[in-house]
Amino acid sequence: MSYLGRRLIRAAFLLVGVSILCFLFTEMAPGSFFDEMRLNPQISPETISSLRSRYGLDQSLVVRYGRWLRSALHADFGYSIAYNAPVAPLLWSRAKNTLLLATTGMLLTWLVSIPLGVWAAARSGRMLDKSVRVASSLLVSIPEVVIAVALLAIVVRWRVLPVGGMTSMDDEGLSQWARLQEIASRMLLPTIILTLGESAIIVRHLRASVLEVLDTPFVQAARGLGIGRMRLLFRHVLPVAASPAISLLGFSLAGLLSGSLLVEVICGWPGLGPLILDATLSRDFYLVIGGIMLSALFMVGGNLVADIMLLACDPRIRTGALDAR
Amino acid sequence: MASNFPGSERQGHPLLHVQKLSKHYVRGREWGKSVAVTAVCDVDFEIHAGQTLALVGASGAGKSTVARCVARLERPDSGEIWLDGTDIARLNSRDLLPIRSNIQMIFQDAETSMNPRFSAAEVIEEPLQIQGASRSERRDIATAVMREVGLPAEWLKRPVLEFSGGQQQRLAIARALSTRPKMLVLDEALSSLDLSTQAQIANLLLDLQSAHSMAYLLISHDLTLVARMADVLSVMSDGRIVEMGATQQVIADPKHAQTQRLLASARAAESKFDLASGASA
Amino acid sequence: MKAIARLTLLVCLLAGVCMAAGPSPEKPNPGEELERAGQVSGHYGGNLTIGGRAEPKTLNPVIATDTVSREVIGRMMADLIDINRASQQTEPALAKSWKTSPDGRMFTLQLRKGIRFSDGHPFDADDVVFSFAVYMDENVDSPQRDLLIIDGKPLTVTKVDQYTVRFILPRPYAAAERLFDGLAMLPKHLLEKSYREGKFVQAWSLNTAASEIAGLGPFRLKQYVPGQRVVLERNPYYWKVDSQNERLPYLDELTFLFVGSEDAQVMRFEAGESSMISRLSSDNYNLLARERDRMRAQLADMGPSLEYNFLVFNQNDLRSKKLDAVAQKQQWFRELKFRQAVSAAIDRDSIVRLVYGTRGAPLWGNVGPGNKQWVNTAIPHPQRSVDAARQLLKSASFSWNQAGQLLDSSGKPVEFSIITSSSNTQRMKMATLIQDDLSHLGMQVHVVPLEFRAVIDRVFQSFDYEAAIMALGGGDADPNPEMNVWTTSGTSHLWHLHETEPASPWEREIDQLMQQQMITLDYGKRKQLYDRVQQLIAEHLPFIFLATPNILAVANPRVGNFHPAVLDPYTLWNADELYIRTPIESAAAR
Amino acid sequence: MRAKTASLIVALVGLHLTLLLAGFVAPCDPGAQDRDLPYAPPTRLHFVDASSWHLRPFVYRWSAGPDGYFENKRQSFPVHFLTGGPAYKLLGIFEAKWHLFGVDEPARIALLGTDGFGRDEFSRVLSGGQISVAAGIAATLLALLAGSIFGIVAGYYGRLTDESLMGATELFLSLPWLYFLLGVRAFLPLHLSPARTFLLLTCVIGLIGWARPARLVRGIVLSARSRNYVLAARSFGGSDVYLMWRHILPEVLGLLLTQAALLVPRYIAAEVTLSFFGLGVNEPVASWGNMLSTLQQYSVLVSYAWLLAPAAAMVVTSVIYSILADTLHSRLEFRST
Repeated sequence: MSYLGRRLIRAAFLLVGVSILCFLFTEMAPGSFFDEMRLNPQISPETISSLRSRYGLDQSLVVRYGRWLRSALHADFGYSIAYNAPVAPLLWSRAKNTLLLATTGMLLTWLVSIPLGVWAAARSGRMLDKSVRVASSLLVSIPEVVIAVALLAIVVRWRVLPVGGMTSMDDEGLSQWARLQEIASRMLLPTIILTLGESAIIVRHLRASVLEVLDTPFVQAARGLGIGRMRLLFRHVLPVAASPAISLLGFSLAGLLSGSLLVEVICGWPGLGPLILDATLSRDFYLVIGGIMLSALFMVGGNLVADIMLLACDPRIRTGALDAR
Repeated sequence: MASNFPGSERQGHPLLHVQKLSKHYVRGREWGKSVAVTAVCDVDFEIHAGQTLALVGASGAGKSTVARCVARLERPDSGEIWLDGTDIARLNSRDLLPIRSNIQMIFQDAETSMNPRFSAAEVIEEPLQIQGASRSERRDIATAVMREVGLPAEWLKRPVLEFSGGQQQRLAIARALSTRPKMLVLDEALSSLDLSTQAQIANLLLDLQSAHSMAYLLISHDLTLVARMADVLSVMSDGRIVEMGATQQVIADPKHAQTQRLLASARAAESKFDLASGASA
Repeated sequence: MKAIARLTLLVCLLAGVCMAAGPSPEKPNPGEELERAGQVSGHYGGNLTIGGRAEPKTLNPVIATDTVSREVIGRMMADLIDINRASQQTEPALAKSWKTSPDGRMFTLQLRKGIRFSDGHPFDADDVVFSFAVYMDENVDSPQRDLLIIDGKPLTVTKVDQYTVRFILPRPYAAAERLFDGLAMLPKHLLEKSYREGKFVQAWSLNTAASEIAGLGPFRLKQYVPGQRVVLERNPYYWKVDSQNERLPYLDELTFLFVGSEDAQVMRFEAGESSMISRLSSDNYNLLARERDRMRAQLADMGPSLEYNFLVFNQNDLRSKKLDAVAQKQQWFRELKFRQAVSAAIDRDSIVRLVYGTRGAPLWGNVGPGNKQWVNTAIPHPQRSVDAARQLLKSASFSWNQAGQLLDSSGKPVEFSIITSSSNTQRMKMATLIQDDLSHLGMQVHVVPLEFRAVIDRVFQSFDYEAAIMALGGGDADPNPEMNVWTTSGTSHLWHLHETEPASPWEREIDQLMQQQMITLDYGKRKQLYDRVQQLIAEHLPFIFLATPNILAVANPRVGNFHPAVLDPYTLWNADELYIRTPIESAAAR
Repeated sequence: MRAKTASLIVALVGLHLTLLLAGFVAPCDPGAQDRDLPYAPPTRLHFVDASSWHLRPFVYRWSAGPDGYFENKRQSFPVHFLTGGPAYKLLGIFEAKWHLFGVDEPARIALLGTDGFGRDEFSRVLSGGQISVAAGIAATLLALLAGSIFGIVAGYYGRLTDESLMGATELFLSLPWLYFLLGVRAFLPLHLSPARTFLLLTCVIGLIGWARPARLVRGIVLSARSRNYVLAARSFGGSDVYLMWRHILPEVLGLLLTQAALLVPRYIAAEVTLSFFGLGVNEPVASWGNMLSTLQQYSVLVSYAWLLAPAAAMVVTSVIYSILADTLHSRLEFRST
C-alpha cells in the first residue's frame, strides 16, 4: 500500500515536471503558430500581432503556465489555436484510436514473444534459436521508420492490405461485422510494424531470463522428477522468468504508445500521432503540450501497471526489501 | 572505571567496554510514520585483551546487531563503545578510519564476504589498502599473514573462488589479521563449516589469540564451540543480555530460562549427533 | 489475408458506385437567375475521394488560414466575383454583373435573384453586407481583412436594394474585382447571433452540426470523422447549371481523406482509395508516369507554376541586433557584382533536371513563364558561366588564394551558410546543388536545414541568417499581391525588411512603378509598368531566382472534366463540374 | 566456440578497418557530383566481352536513354587495382591519392549506384559509416558513463537519492524530445563544422540515452550493495567512493559491456532521426542517417533500391555488434557462476 502510494505521488510529480519542461521547451523552439502567415504577402504584421495577443502568445511564460494550469483543472488543457477549440476533446477523439492500436499491438507482441522467447531458450543453440536471435537483432537495429516505410511500400505495391485510415469512406452502410473486419484489416499493418520492433526486444530479454532459470537447481530437480517439457517450461520456468520481463512491460507499454505515434503518422492511422506531429510543426502550443502530457500519462500509467504486476509476482518488493535500506 | 563484570578480575582497563548500547531499526513507513523495531537495548559488557566473550541467543535476539555496532558497521542510536580508550560510537567515518585497524570482523560466510573477482592477495590487502599502506608493505604483510593462517604464500595470486571452504575461512582470518588488530569480532564465523574444519579453524583462532593476545567477541549459537573457546558467556534474548558469567559456570548452572532452553536444545542436538555418529561407526 | 483484402477492395468499389445517395438536385425554377456553365456536360452520381495532406482545422471561412481548411471550405462557399482558374480572368459568380465607375473607385454589383444557401434560405444583399462587416471587423482578425484596407482605409459597402450592393474604394485600384475572389459570402441568418455575441471565432468549428453550416458553394457538409475524413454532399440549391440546364454539381459526394503527406497521398491513390491528387511533386509524378500502364491514371502537367524559388541574401539593417558575424558578411551581400556572380554560377538547368525531374522551368525574374499575361519576355536568360562569375568577382576586387579559396578585398575567405526548410526536399536539393556550384567559385557554402518555422523566424524576425532559399507567390497572376514584396515598405520585402527609405534609386523606382500600376486601370499600361519592375529586379538581383516547378496533378481515369489549372486550387476549382464516368465512358475516353 | 570467437573478431576488425580506411577503399570522392548521372544503378562488372574472357573485370559507361540508363558498349574500361584517383586524407591526416580500385576517366565505377546528385553511393556508404559508427560509439560511451554514474549513485545510496534520480530518469524517458531538439537547434550557431556537428550529435544522443542504462545499473547495484563482501569492505573503513569503484563498478561492468554492444547499433539508428531534424551531419558530408533520410520519400524508395545500401550496412554492423553482445553476455555469465 505504502509502496503504491509512493509510486502515485512520484507519478504526480513526474507529470508536473513534464508540463514545466514542456513549457520551457516550447518557449525555446523558434517561431509561432502565426509565422506561416508571414509568408503570405497580403497579410499585415499588425493582423498577425493582434492574433498573437488574442491567443495570449505575447504573455510571459509564467502567465501562460498559470493559465494552462487553471485550464487543466477544468479538464480543458488549454485551447488549440488551429482548431479554435479546447484541447481535451480534440485529444480524446484520437486517443481512443491510439489506445486501440497500442493495446492490440501490446497483446500481439506478448502473444508472439512469450512462446518465441521460451521456445528459443528451450532449444538454445539450435536453428530456431539462431534464427530468432538473428531476426531480433536485425529488427532492433533497423530504425523503425525504415521498417515502417518499407513495409508500407511493399503493401501498397503488392496490394496486400488496404492502407491508411481506420474505415473506408462509407462505413455506415456496412454491418457491424463487416465494419469490424474493415477496421481489423486496416489495423493489421500498423499493428505488425509496432509488434515487430517491440517483440524483438522482449523476445531477447525473455530468452535470456528463461535460459537463466533453466540453469537453476530447482528446474534440474523438476526435470529429474520427470515433469513434461511443456509443463515444465510454461508452468515452472516462465513464472519465474517473467519477473524481469514484466518490469520491461512498463517500458514496452510506454514504448508502444510512443512508437505508435510514429507508426500512426506513417500509416495514416487516425490517432494522436498525426495530430501531435501537425501541432508540433505548426506550433499549436497547447495542443502539443496536451499531447505530450497525454503520452507522458500513458507512460506513467504503463510503468504503474508494470509495478503493480511486479508487486503481485514478487513479494519482496511489497516488504520493501528491494527498495528500502 | 569500576567494573563488576565477569572477567574484570583481570588487571588493567578492558580493551572493549560497551555501555548502554541501543539500536532501533526502521521497518518501512506507514503513512509517513516510521515504525521502529528495537534490536538491541541497553547492552553492557567488556572484554580484556586476550579474552573471549561469547554472545549466544536464539536467532533474532540481537547478537549480530551488537557485533555490527561494535565493528561500527552500524551507528548505534545510543550508548558508548569504548575501544582502547576511545568512544567509537559517535565517531564519523574519517576519524574512525585509523581506529578500524584495531578491530576487525570475520563474517559467517567466508565465501560471500570476499569479492569473487579478487585474488587472495587483493582480498588480504584490501583493509591495508583502505588504511593507505604502501604496495610493498602490503605485499610483505600479506605473505606473513598467509603463513600465519597456514596457507602457502604462493597461493596469493590465486582467485578466491579456487579456495575450498576452510581455506576461504583461513583467508578471511588472514584478511582480518592484516591490520594487526587488537580485537576480532567473529560473527558466526565457524558455523558454516563442517565439523573437522571447524575444529581446525577454532584451534587456529585460539593459537592466534595466544600469539597476539587478541580479544575476541564471539557470536554463535553453537554452545559446544562456545564452551571450548569463550572465557565469558553472555546470553541474549529480545535485545537484552539476560545472563552473563564465566562460561563453565553459566553452563553448569544456568539461571535464566532462555539459557536453560538453549542448553537443552544444544544437548538434544548433541545426543542426536552422537547417535548418528555411533550408527555410522 | 488476401481474401480480406479482396473483400475490402470489393466493398470499396461497390460503395463507390451504389452507396452515397446524397440529396438529389432541385429542378431549376424560373425565378432563379442561374449561371449556365457553357460547354460543360456530365452526369449525376458518384463519390469523389481526395486524399488531403492534413486535416482541416476549421470550417469558418473568415478565420481559416491553412490551405487544407481553405480547400474544403472553398467547395462549400462561393464568392461574388470569381477568377476562372483556367482563363485566369474574372467571371460572374454570385454577382451576375458589375459596373465600375469611370474613376475606378465605385463598384456596383448586381446579385443573382432567387438563389438559396445550401440550407434553402434565400441569399440577398443583406448577407453581402453582413459578410463584409465580419471580414473587416478588427475583433475578428480575419486574414482577409488586410485585402480590404487600401491605403489604410477600409472600403465601404452599402446595400442599394435587395439585390444590389455598392462598394466604394478609398482610391482607384487596378483589377479591384479580383479582390472579391475567395471572399466567401456568409449566411447572415446562421452567423449573426455568434457575431453579435463576439463568439464568431468559435463558430463553425469542425464539431459544428452540419445543419448549422450553410454556404453557396456546390457542396455542403455531411459528416466529419476526427482524424479521418470530411464528407461533403451535393448542395441541391447550387446556382450553376450545365449545358443541358441540369443543376450542378454532378457528384453526389466529395470526400476529403486526411492522409498526412504527399507520399501517403500517392500510396492511397495507388491503392485506389483516392481518386485525385492536386499538387504532385515531380518525383511522384514521374513515378506514376513510369507506371502509367499499371496505374491507368490521368496525368496532367500544366506547365510552370507561379511560385518562384529564390536565394536571398540578408541585407537587413542589423545595427540594432547583435549579429556582427552576419553584419560583416553583408558587405559582400550588398555588392551587386557578388550577387550577379552567384547568379551566373548557379546551374539552373541542373536544378530543373535534378530537382524537378525536368518538370519545372528555370527562372531569371520574379514572373515566370507560367504567368503568360504578365511575364516580361525581354528579360535575358544568360547561360551559366563560371568564367563570367569569376570576372565579376575579380572586378569587385575579390581574389583567390593558393588553395583556390575566394577572398574578399580585406583577405577574408568568403564563407556563408544557406538556411532552408528541412521538410522541403526540393529546396534542400537546390541548396546542395548551389553549394557545389559556388564551390567552383571558391566560396565555401554551408547548407543548414532548419525546421520550417525556424527558417521563417530567422528570415522575418531575428534576421540571424546569411542566405536563405525560399519561395513566394502562387496566389494570383495579378501583380497587386506582389506589392508587399517589392515596395520598400512592404511586409515581404525579405532582403531588407522595415526599410524606411528606399536604399537605392532602383528601389525608389520600383516603389513608384508599383504604386502607379496599382492605380492604373488599363492593362496595357500596367503591363508596361510591371515589365519595367521585372527588368529592375532582374538587373539588381535582390533575390536570385532559381526555378519554378510545374503544376502536376493526377486523377483516376474515371474522373470526368478533370482540368487542372496553375492557380490554387489546382484541381478542385471546377469541383462542381467533375463527374464519375461509367466504366464504358472511361474506356472510350482512353 | 574458438572458431566462432575468431570469426567475430575478424568481422569486427574488418568492419572498423574498412570504415577507417574509407578513403582508400572508396574509388570516388564522396562529395563529387556527377549531374549527368543522377540515380544511376550500380555499375556492372563484366568479365566477358564480344570476343573473349578477361581475368580483369571491366565496366561500361552508363548512358541516359528515354527509358532510363543503358550500358554504352562502344568502349570498355578495365578496373585497375591500387590505382591513383581523387585525393583524400587517410585517417584524416595523411594526404593520399591511392585507391583500392578504380577505372579510367571518363568512366565511373559505382558499385552501389549513385544518388540523386550522381554521387557514388559506395563511397558515401563508407565515408558515412565513419561518422555514423564513430558517433554511435562515442554516444554509447557518453550514455553509459552518465548512466552508470547516476545508476550507481541511485542504487548505492537508495532512499531519497534513489527516488529522485529514478524520478529524473522517468522524466527523461517521457520528455518530448522533438521540441527539445528544435529548441536546441535554435540556440546553436548557424553553421557548425563537421567536428562540432559530430560532437553535438554525440552529446544529444548520449544525453537522451543515459536514462535506460541508469535504471538497469541501479537494479544491479541495489542487489550488489548488500553483498557481504561490500559489507566487509565497509567494516574495514572503505569509503563510499572506494566501495563503488572497487566492488560495485566491476559488478556492473558486464552489463555495461553488453549494453554497449547493444546500444552502438541503436545509436547509429538514432542518427537517422536526428538527421531528419537538421541536427545530423549536413550536406555534402555523408552519414548513414542523412543518406537514409532520402528514403523517406516514397518515390525514391520504390524506384531506386540501391539507395537502401546504408540500411544494409547498418544491418551488417548491427548483426556484428549483437553477436558481440551475445558473446560478451554468455562469457560474463560463465565467469560469474
